[in-house]
Amino acid sequence: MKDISFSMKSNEVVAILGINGAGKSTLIKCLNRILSPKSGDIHIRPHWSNLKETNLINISSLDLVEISKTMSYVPQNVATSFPMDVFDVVLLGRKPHLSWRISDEDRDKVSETLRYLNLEDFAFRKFNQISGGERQRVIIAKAIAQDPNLFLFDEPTSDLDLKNQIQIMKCIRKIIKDKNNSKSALIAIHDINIAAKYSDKILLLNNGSIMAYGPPSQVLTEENIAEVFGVKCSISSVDKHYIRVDVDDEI
Amino acid sequence: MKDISFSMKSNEVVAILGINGAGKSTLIKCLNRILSPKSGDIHIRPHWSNLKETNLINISSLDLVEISKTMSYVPQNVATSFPMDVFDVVLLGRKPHLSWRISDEDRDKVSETLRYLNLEDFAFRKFNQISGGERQRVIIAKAIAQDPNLFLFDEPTSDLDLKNQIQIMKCIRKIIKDKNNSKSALIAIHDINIAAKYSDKILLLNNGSIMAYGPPSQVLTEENIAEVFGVKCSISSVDKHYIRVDVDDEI
Amino acid sequence: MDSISLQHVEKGKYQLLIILGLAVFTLLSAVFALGLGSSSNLDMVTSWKIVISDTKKFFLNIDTVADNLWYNLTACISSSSCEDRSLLHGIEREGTNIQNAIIWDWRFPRILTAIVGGIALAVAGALMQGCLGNPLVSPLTLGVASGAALGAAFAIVLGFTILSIPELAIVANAFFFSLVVVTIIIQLGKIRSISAESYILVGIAITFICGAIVSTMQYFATDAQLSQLAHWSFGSLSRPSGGNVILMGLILASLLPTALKWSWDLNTLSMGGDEFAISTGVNPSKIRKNILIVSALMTSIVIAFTGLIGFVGLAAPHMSRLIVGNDFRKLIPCSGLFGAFLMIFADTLGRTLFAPIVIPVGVMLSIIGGPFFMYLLLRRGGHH
Amino acid sequence: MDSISLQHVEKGKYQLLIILGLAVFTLLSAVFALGLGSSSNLDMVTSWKIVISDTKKFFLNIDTVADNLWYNLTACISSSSCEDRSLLHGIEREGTNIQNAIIWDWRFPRILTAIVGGIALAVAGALMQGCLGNPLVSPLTLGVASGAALGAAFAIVLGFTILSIPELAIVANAFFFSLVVVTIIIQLGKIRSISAESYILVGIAITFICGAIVSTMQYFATDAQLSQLAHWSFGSLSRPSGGNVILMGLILASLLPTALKWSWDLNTLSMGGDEFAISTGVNPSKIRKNILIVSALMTSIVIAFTGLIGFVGLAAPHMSRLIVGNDFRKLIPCSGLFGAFLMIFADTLGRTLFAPIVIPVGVMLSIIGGPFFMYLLLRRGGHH
Amino acid sequence: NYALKQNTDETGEIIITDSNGVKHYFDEPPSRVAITNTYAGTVMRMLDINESHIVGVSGDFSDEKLWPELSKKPMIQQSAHSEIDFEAILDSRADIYIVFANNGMVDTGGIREKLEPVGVKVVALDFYKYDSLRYEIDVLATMFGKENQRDILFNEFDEIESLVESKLVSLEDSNRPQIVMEHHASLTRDPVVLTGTSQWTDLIQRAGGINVFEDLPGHTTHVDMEAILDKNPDILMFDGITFDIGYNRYDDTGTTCETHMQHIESRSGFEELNAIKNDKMLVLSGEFAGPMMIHGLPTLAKYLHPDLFEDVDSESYLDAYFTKYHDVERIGKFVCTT
Ligand SMILES: Nc1ncnc2c1ncn2[C@@H]1O[C@H](COP(=O)(O)OP(=O)(O)OP(=O)(O)O)[C@@H](O)[C@H]1O
Ligand SMILES: Nc1ncnc2c1ncn2[C@@H]1O[C@H](COP(=O)(O)OP(=O)(O)OP(=O)(O)O)[C@@H](O)[C@H]1O
Ligand SMILES: [Mg+2]
Ligand SMILES: [Mg+2]
Repeated sequence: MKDISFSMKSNEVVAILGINGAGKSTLIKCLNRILSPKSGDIHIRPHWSNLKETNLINISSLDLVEISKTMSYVPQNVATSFPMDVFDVVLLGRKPHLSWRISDEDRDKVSETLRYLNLEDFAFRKFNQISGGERQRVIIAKAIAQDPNLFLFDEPTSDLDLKNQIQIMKCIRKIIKDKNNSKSALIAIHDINIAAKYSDKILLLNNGSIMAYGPPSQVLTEENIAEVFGVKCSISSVDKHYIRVDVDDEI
Repeated sequence: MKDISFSMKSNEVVAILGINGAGKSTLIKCLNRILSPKSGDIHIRPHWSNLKETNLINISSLDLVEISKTMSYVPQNVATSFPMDVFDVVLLGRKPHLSWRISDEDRDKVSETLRYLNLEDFAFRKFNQISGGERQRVIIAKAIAQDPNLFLFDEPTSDLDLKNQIQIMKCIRKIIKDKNNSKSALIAIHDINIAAKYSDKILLLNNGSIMAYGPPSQVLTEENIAEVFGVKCSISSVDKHYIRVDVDDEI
Repeated sequence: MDSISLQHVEKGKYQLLIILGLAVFTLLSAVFALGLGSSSNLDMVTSWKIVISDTKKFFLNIDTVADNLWYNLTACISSSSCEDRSLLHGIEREGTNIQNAIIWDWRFPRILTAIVGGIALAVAGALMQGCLGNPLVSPLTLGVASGAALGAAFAIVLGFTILSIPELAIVANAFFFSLVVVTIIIQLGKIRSISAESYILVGIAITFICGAIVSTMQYFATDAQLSQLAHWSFGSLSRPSGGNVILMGLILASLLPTALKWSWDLNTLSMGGDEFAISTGVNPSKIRKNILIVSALMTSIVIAFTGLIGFVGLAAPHMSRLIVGNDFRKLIPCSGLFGAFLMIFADTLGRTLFAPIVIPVGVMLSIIGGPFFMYLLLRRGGHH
Repeated sequence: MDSISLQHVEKGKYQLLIILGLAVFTLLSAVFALGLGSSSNLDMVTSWKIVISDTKKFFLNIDTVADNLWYNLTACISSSSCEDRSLLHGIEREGTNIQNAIIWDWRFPRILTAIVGGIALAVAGALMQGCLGNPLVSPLTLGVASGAALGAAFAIVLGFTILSIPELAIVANAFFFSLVVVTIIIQLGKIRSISAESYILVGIAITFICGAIVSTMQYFATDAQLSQLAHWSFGSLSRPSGGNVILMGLILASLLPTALKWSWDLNTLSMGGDEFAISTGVNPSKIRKNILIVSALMTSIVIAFTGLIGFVGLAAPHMSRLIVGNDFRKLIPCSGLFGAFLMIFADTLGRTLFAPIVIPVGVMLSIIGGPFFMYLLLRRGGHH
Repeated sequence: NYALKQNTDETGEIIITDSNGVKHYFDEPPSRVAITNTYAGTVMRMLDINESHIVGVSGDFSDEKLWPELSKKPMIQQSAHSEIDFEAILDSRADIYIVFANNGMVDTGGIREKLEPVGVKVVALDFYKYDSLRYEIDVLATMFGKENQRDILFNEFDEIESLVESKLVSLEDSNRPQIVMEHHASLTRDPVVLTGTSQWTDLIQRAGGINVFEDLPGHTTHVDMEAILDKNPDILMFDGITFDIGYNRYDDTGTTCETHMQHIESRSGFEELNAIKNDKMLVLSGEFAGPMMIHGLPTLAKYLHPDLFEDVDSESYLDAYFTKYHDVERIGKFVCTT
């Protein structure tokens, strides 16, 4: 992958689309310093800081705690057999912000997030004893409790049922769109309709570089989709923000 | 969960739908003896055997090798850091069938499956060094190479891109529909449209029991979906086999 | 506050109560142990009388105590023939000289060593098992023990010492070499990769290399040297003097808060592995390195004085886990207290049960701790 | 055949070649070692001449050999004063009696023990590390060593033996008790839960309990018994006679195919854990149990004769992994061959380097193997 | 061949230097002594030191036949080698504590560090090394003012030694038997032989033999079986503690020695050795390596050179040792031969 460069504004949700192996996860992990690029550097100019426009920060110069205060990450899979209370898992999201004691505010922030994602009943269940979709939501709750400026989600809706898919995406959107904060989200996702419905911009990766970047209606054209994914589809506009992609490839 | 009972015919694809935590994974794992029920037993009457109709087999009386010859399982997540060649992972699917030596037929069966799922290029890559979607396909390939009578898939299309979702589902259908064999598949899945499009029957779980079981067009009614998932949707019939569910809950 | 938060606070309080209870219990057993011994003219009541009266006098005459301490320090530095004064020198005492010596010079440092050693080894064990994610790790694996043995061998066989005070030469060598060996392991482990397994493998290799060097030295050692080496490595709580153990205690006390603070990071690491940790602001390689260094420090300061005591560091964390669960915020303090309690109990039983026969603390720990560990394991297994 | 299949076959052939190469190399070093020793009237050329001529005679006079063997067996059963005949009894030999004794009665069993012991311990190590998923596991953890020590202590201190032949009493006890202890561990491990960690924890507890029993017995032991016990546990290849080692070899040979067959199951387990294994027809709890039993058998039959040799079982599998990778189909045979080679090399060097002094094989293994292990670790680390 | 370095200065102060080179000062002979090993007890008897001075002993003195009084004294620890209960020593109010100086199982330095500060003098004496035996006896004699007894004792030593020496003066080197002395534990592993620094080598030399492995390092060492075959020794010797022989011990089953020797004989290739051909295998009990070593010298010498010592009644020296010093009849078995 080479010469990827794009800009996100605050209060914006950006979806990354691309085929399997396109490098979506890799891109997200590089931003997060989970991976370091073999060659080359990654620079960011955070929209949430008040640095001058021209100032680029090299990711590898940042401290991990620093990064985790400003970015939170939901991985594609979390497998664990460690029996930890769901409440404590979400509380881990507060970790970058505390030095020693857990304050009541932290606890309340966690409780609030749990309620927000309808996880009240699971608060004192063990994380390794809940279902796949429940885990996914707990990890998302942890990411939200982390209160970052940039959310990095790798397939947040996989494993979620119909209703939870919608609710989670709505929650995320609501948090991002809150004008009091300058937050944004970068979401790697395969469900093209969810991407179209809930994101402001779409980053379409193809062959290791950006093929298109812009609002869904511009990026998700029949030609682009055919070129990237190799499927035929029809696109219909549902209302002015929202298009729907229907894959036509017959049974 | 209690008193679940349903019958599948051979050459049939059955999708299990239900909310997060409905017990889809649990049901599949019980069939597979990964989990044993705390109380009660699980009986099957395999459509592939020539037992009399009235003969029920208690799962817990079966040997695991026996089970693995007749059922293959794709779990919701496979996390591993074990560096194994993709070819060898798929070859593990042949394990229940061999006693000592790997025969050329086994190898060819693996190669064929890899080609079938477009995984030729990955054959000698390490399993822990490929992307999430690629892994998912390798595990599916392993399940296919296992050549069972009953496929158990837990979210086979999560992590797959548009094209691969279609291809995998088509491949599975093709294998099942081959009248020379008596195979069937049980698929836990959240994507309601894929379920509708590629399955013959749908098993809708709600509150620990079967709410509805039958062809998609019968089960996927607006009322059922509203009751189970709590979302409003509109259902349109695309052609005689195939209905489409559109979630209407607005942004 | 939110009702869920309140529930969480409640749970936390309950856990704190357990920990406090364990602490009080450990303290009580220490006081009890102070009154037990094989001496025939010093029963438990007399012992406690002396302890109480001396403690009172210590605090009432704190200026005299300070004077004596000052005298000890200055005299010891200025002249080589430094004769330590007791801290209550010049104050009339309750017990006879022998009684005072038994209580304050034998039992007191011994019990204090049990407490400090138990806490240090068990906490180090919990930390290392956590950060390497391996239930077979103990503070004595990964080079600390073999480094200490190497240091002792250097001092005893080759006469190479880094500190010239004869009483402390072996101890200082053992301490210093175990840190050096651990540093080497950490450096080499990092070259290879930062995974836990990498540290373990390098640790195995270095342990064998140290063992080979020690064996080679033993070939050139005299009988006396061999016996000294064997005796050094044999675990016993009777060696450190009161001064030594207070020093050990201070070092331990300065390291414990860090150790407790790491419970968050260990929880994160155990929960979701390296990737999850990084995204939560925990640097796995840094944490592993720091934990290894601190546990090595804690362990080597203890074993340099006491020799090798294996049970506490390996089993106390597992036993605590079976009692209070996996959460490191509880696990670390509980392991420490549990380790201290086990050590006091085993050592006191060992020196009083068949007095004047002393059963070594390591043997006693296995005799008491082994079956108890088994009981805990199977009890849990029952309703699992 | 499909082109992908062909590629797979090619890869397999290459690996087989490596394994065969290692096997030939090990065999050659065994032959070379047969010619080395401290004896002043037996140089290498003479040794080989005797070896070749005797081997020839063995096969040319196979009927006489069979007669002698038959005589040994019948005479030994019918009369208590059984005097073994040499197998070439009645045939004119090349070397003098002493030369023949040195080569066939001392060097040959010793080298054979090195091979059999090396293979058994290394294969057992690879199996156990695989099935418990823990790099710190060795065949001596999990009760085998402590069981053997317990058996030896019973025989030496209490005089309780399960076999009344005096030369084999301790050996038989060690063998039997280590199996008993492992069985207990497996049974208790299953009660708790079938996870690998459960076996490890129960193993730790039982090890401490056995250690406590042995220590207690030591308290009632005489000096002679103590030193006999210490010497028993000391690793050496000189103990087994030719007959013993051939018996060991036969047992090992009967277990090896099973071990090799498990490589599939171990691959499955390591690949995706218990769930994945079950869905591939591998029963994790059964496999773990069987592997533990077979490795315990392999290990205890060896250490009952040789005493404790730790390096091979722990490090040889890791070293092989660094050379041939993680795939158990290659790892298990490679570990075995590598273990055998290491043992021959270390033992031969140990008995010839400073002849007539014998450097214990355990020490020599650490001296040679430790740095080599380190080299392999860091070499890999370089381009990682 | 020994130098008496102890002295009593003008003021009457006694100054001694123990085997660890530590100096001790006494105003008068100590009256409260704690001892833990029987060698020290034996030497005290040899010097006629009153046993009532002993206020604490270890469990090693439990044989009531040999130690009728001491076995009833307060016990302060289990054995000479076991961990020390400092409270019990303090409780006995001993002035000095006599301990091994260089024994493989005793941490003399550690004990000294603990006991010296509370006023218990730790005197380190071995009594089982030929080179230091007289020196150590002298230390004890000086400490208790038993110089006269010492001189008598040393005269007796000199007599025995000069008797043996005189018989051996004309001995050709080629007539000195080549001896391999194995450590008792050889049964279980690679043979372990006793080397030059072992007290046994001194005894063998004095008795007119050659320890073929005396140049090897260490006290005991593992050797290759080939090496023993290669050396073809005239005599195979074994130290005795495995065999349950010694004072008041008879090798109860009567077979330990015999089984052991049969086992050695059956080693492959050993039938070719001179020692086996001529039936020359010898086991000596543990006493021979203690303070009895000089009285035992004639026994060993007679075994090595039966012709030269034909007229010497070696048994009488052993008898004398027990009747004279321990005041008991010599009972038990002390030597096994083929
Ligand atoms: N190990 C466990 N121990 C106890 N309860 C569990 C365990 N795993 C899952 N559960 C509970 O059992 C119920 C069914 O879980 P299951 O995993 O079968 O759900 P699912 O239908 O697969 O959900 P999803 O769509 O989220 O994967 C859930 O309520 C879950 O919380
Ligand atoms: N650990 C690794 N080592 C080497 N190559 C890797 C590794 N992980 C992934 N790759 C390769 O890098 C490429 C990008 O992988 P990445 O995981 O970023 O894909 P992705 O876009 O997230 O795909 P998916 O939709 O399947 O999750 C793929 O071709 C993959 O095979
Ligand atoms: Mg991905
Ligand atoms: Mg599920």
